Amino acid sequence: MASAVHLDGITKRFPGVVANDDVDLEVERGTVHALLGENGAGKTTLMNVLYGLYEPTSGEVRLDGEPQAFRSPRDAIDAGIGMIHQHFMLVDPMTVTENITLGNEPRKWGGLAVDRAGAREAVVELADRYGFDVDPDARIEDVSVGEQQRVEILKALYRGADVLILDEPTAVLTPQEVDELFDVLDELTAQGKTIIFITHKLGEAMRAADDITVLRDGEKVGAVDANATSQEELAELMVGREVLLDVDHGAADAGDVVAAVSDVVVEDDRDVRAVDGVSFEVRAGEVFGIAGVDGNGQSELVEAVTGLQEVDAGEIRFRGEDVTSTSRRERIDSGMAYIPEDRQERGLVMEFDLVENGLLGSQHGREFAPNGRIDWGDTRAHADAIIDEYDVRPPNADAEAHSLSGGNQQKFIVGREFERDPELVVASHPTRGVDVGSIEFIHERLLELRQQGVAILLVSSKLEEVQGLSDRLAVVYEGEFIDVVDPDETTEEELGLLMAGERPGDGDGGGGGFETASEAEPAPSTNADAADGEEA
Amino acid sequence: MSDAAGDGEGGFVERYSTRALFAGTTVAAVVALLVAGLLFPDSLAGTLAAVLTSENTLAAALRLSVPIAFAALGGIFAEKSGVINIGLEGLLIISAFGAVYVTEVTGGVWVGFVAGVVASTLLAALFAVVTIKFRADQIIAGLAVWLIALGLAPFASQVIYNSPNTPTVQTMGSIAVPVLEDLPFFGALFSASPTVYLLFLAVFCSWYVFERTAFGRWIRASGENPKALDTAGVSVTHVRYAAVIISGVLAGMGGAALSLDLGQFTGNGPTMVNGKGFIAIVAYLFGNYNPVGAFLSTMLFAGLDAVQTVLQLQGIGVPRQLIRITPFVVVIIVLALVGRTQLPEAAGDHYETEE
Amino acid sequence: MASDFDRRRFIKAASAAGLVGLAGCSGGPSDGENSSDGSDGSDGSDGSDGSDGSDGESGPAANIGMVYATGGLGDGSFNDQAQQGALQAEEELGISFRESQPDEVSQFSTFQQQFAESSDPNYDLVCCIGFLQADSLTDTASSYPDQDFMIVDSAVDADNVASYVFQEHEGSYLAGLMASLLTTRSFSVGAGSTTGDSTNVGFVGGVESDLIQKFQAGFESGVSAGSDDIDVSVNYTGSFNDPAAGREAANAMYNSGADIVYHAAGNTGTGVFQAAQEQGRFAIGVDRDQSVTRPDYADVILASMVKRVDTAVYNAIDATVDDEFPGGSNVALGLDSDGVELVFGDQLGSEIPQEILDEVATAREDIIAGDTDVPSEP
Amino acid sequence: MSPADRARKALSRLVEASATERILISSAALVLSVLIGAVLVLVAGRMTSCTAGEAVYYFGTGFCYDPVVVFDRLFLGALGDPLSGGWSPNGQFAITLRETTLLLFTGLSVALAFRAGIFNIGTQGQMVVGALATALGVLWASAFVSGLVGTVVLIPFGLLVGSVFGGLYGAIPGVLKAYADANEVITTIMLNFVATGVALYLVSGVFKDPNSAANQTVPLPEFAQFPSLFFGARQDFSIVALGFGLVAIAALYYVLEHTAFGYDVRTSGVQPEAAEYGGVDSKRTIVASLALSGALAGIAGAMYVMMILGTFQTGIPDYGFDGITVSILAGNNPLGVGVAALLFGVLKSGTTVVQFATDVPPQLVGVLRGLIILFVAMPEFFRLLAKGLPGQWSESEAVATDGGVAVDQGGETDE
Repeated sequence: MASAVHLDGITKRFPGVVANDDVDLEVERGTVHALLGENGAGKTTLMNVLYGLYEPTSGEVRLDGEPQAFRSPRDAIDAGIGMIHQHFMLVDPMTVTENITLGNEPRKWGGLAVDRAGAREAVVELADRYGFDVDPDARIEDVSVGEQQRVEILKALYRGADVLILDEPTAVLTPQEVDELFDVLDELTAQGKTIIFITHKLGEAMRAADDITVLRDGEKVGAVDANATSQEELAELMVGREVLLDVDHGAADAGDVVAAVSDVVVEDDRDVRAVDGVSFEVRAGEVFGIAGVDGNGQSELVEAVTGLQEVDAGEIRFRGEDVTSTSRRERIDSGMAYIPEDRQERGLVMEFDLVENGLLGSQHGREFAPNGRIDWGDTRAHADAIIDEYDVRPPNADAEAHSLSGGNQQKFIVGREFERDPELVVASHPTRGVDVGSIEFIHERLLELRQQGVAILLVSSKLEEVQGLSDRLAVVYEGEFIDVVDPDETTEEELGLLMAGERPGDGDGGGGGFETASEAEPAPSTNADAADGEEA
Repeated sequence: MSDAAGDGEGGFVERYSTRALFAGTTVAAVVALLVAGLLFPDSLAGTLAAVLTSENTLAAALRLSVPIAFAALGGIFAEKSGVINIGLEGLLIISAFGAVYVTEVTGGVWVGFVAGVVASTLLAALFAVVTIKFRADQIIAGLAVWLIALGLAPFASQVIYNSPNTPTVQTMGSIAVPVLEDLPFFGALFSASPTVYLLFLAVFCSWYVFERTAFGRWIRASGENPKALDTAGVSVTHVRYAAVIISGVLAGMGGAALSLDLGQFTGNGPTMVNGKGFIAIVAYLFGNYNPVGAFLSTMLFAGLDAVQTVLQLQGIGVPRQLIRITPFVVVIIVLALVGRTQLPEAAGDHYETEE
Repeated sequence: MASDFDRRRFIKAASAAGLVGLAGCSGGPSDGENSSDGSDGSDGSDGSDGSDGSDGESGPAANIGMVYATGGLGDGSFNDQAQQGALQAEEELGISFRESQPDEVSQFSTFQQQFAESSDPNYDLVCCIGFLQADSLTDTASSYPDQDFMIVDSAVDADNVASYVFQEHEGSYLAGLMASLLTTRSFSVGAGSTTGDSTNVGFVGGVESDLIQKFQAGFESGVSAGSDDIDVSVNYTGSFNDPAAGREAANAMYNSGADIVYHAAGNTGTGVFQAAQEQGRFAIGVDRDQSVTRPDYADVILASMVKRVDTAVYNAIDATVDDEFPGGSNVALGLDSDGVELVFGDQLGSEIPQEILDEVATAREDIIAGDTDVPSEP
Repeated sequence: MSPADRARKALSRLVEASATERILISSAALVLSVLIGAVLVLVAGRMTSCTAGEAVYYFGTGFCYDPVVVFDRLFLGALGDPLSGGWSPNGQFAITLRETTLLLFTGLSVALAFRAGIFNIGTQGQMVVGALATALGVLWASAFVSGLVGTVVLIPFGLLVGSVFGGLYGAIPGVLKAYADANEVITTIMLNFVATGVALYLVSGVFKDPNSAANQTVPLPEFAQFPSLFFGARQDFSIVALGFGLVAIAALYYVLEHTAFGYDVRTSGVQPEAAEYGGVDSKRTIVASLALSGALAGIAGAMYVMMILGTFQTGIPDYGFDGITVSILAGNNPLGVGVAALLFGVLKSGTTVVQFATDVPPQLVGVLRGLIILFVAMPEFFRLLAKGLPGQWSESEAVATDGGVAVDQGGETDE
């Protein structure tokens, strides 16, 4: 019998880039197939071809043996393909039902009106069939990320999808939500659906998939049976060489307290407490890590420390001084460097060249702009030095930031921030979306700074990163520190439970346990303080 | 899930609280004023109360509302779909002229009305092609639409009539609903120009389209998250073309109503449209993209305008030149109090798929 | 004008049919037509530059430059009235004239100078319409001492400028008197009526200025002369070209009990007429006999306070043709010289009770005789 | 998305094009607009009537208006007919330069705000306020000085007063935007109406010149106005003012490109999040840029009073709105503003020549202005024309730049 999905020799070229080069992919009906590869390996492009968003430059798409010529997602949808994008394709102000039925609304009165009752009924019925827990009347912007993902899957099923493509479905989920997702996938395949999911996480691929296809640099480098492979084999296929992401950083030689955060509360735009009474200290020469699933207040906390977000309560001290309400500029000037999580929004001015970007944050400093007049000569020399020192490619200070790859953009930011001679470096997801080589480079540099006695506050959702680099590690959940641990003494599983909000000593709680945890025990901040004391 | 629903509720209150607060305060202030006016009919409050409760004020406000409200409805369609149509002013101008011109040539008011709508729709279609197909910046292209109409209508008038002002043509007249027209105050709603009724219809239809039809949802999705719509298999481009063209039709009705109500197009300076298209933008922003809300905020502005006209006659001690600018000052104050309006997420962005 | 109007309507209809389809269009050059067929301004001015040479033997009696007030032609009153004078001179004196319509104040001097500098043709007289031109004309006139100018509505003290100002308050007084007498009685004619129990009449002005306040002052004075019990409701719309505002202003007045509204607001007045028609009340026109120039509203226009700008323009041209240009003079045109007058409506005038006509006529005599002093400021 | 975001989008689209490309596109836009304008003239020439002798013939058809004459008058006429001999700086050329001078300042005003990501439609109102303040201020001060000293003292003083009051009036929408989140597009439009209304009130009342029928202030003494060097016969143009305008261009260019403040402004304009990250106080930058923008508009008003009219009179021409078109055509670049101001100066001045020399309605120039802006707004159109391959190229280009898909959103995507 022919495969449910067969991509045959797909090549997709963009101007100057070959995103897919003669890639084959075969997926059996009723199985879960993982498409594994590093960022930039061409996984999403390949799936966009399957989904009709791109037409392949050459090659063929076959479903159940039938050649297909998709010209648009509509064709793909009609052929029974559904795609769950990494960034959900949901309309925030609309309800779950409206989103699921968007584009295929049941009509009444000869099409003059949407049959709203019918639509709701259909959604409820569909959710029941697959055992999904969704509220059909809730607005998307008000429901959890996990629920949004279920809505996406329901949307595809509503359109009669037999083949579901999931793009990095676990990136935004807690480990427990990931488990739930994989249960859902099992239920779907049991009912005859075919699943393809894109990931760069080896463990997930092995755990959830039946078969794995590995891409690297736009080429297919292997197709393996998930039950007959090893992490090492997959890693080597993915990266092309052996990788060691675990960094041995030696013992911390912590000095004086550089930054101290006490009982800080930050409210977001909707007056919801994003950071809810967090306290910690960062000392010279140590890396203080914060782990947690994205969206648990890390961003707000970091922006509060760096002066980009107003603090609603509590105090932030830097070098012994109260900086709680000082401006961003004052904090930069006093020696606080910040590698922002979103380099394209915050860290670089995309339309500026590197010379101008090298000045960002120092434009009022005496070094490059004495008396408010910018010395472009010095500024250029500075940019050249960063480019040289941090191996930014292409080594051209006149290149505009948007023309650089993500990794090189990040290296430039890291270089600029490190060259400030900071006393504190706040690094937020410093290696997100960066190639492996650059990751190693950035990690080394961070540890070098630590060795020089700089205090480092590191936030990352990559467990292996925070675990590997930090001297002390706090886990944040819903704006509170669940615990502060010694990363070397804590297992990944323990961290996972903490990240899911399960407090240490909460006893054995299953899936339902951690949901109640935060409500049951509303005295978090002392926790972190205590842990702080121990570590110091 | 109850938790999420609770959040939703909180979010809802949060989202509308400033507006609700403002609306509440306004209503309270008006009520207080009316009571004061009733108690002290000879005071300034009494004068104001009399003006506010006058059927004539309502009638004047309705007349002044028509072009603005039509344009505002058009603006909602375009902007909800993700295309900011700042050229509403231009659409009003071109349709105001087109309507009078064709009426003058054919002698048929309704023929002229349709012609005005067609002229505006054509210009809107040009705007759509320029912004959607050629991905021109919407703001700049909108300004260009305004400038082109601002030049073209008086130019044509000058060529045809040797004057920027057209001769007078017949007007629409008014339709009165028996019995209802005799209602106190609200009678003004039932003895008005046909364009007023058309406006009521347009407000209802717009509301219906957004709240009840699939197309309305597509427009919303196209403005909030075009990729969601695209991946759902609906062409964002088509939806946006349709929405911009509808905005042309609606603005066209506004412009035609404006000039045919007076039976003349005047093209000097900023023309007879004189900023009504821009005020329409204020109206729908303040009305939070809701057709009914836009209509009500238009009525607020037009009501102020009507009131200032009457107040001038009362001689209340404030210089006339200053009374005249009150509507503008009120808009500024309202905006400062209400603050940010929540634009559709993708408004102003270009969207392209590889189809 | 009527025949020409028909022709143009035909052309428009044809071109509209093909929406400016080039080939099938029936506009464009026509062989048979003479440029000076004594029609409206468009053809008149069309003729002036081309025909100078080709028309040949005689040439025009004089070349006249017209610089209109901002607001331009088609205002139905002031500028159109000035153009009327030029057209009359074209027809009767065989002059040729060229028009310019500045749209901002700084263009006045530009156009004045362009006419003054032009040598092909050499303009014998430049007519400057409107008081806003006074300042720039003061400069221009001294820069071009050999060029003759005339100005309407303001006085410029220079040997080469003839100034014409009008006693608008005198004419407005008569309008006020008539309104006041009519509104205190029951009177119904045409599309309008008065109830007799009214306590006010209305005045709609354009932009606040000394000039318009002269109209207002005269009107108010006339109203109180007619009856002590009648107030004047005053509204300025802030524009001479906003009929919608004019309509709302007049509507408000009619709603407050006024039966008659007088306007001095240029094209804004169109809205006043319309409101009168809608409400079945009366209006008084301004500058021209608007019951003739706005025939659609003839059934509500009781009278018009005509300001003979056309006479001023015609006289200045006539004097230029006769080589008797009154440079340096300042002519004040009032009721005595028929520079301003109250012209009763084409359609309604005959219905106005004789005793009122008599009273107005008497008042006119009194003003001319100097027995009545009309204030020029409210 | 706030209006600032919209303005930013506008900016980024313009900046996307390189300088050369911009110049090419702007020139092409001009040429194309003139061509369409020519068609319009021909069509209008068929809709009006004239004698055969006056008509011109193209393609075997007679037209009453000749586009060649129209554009000859529009451009050459505005330059004072440099080709025909007997050129004098005192003629139309001086008027062109006069208009250019005013447009320079309003153009710079809009451009500066634009660079900060703010759409200042209120330049007109700020100019009115600046003009009125200048007239009153200089009138007051002229009692204390006179003669040459008066000129030397009062002109800078007048410019100062105009810029201060224009700046303060510009700061109002700035404060409203920064601290109350009020949409500046709307507030500035409304403030234009307010400025005009209040100016009319003041000038028809307390500050009215009792000797004039017009709503104007008492005229300034001769020594308090810009001296007409080199253009002796012209009362209303001064090369000094133009020179001042050129200095303003250079100064604004310098401020934007070479100072920390300029860096802050530019950064906030293209990417406010990054600006904030870089220590830019966004609220202060908004207020400061709008105030500075208003100050430039106020200077334009001061020039209008001290150079052109010699008094403040209601009904200030639309230099402020023209400033928007100048700035857009210039890509919001101060140097470009110089060129664009000259072009629109020619158009404005040429309008009167066209009206004087032909029967074509001068509103044609307004249409041209709109068309130029329309074409400038759509560089894509010209790129397509240049490529000659509609469709294909745009798709691939779309994907590579800002297409609906495959843009790096912070690293996790796969492109």
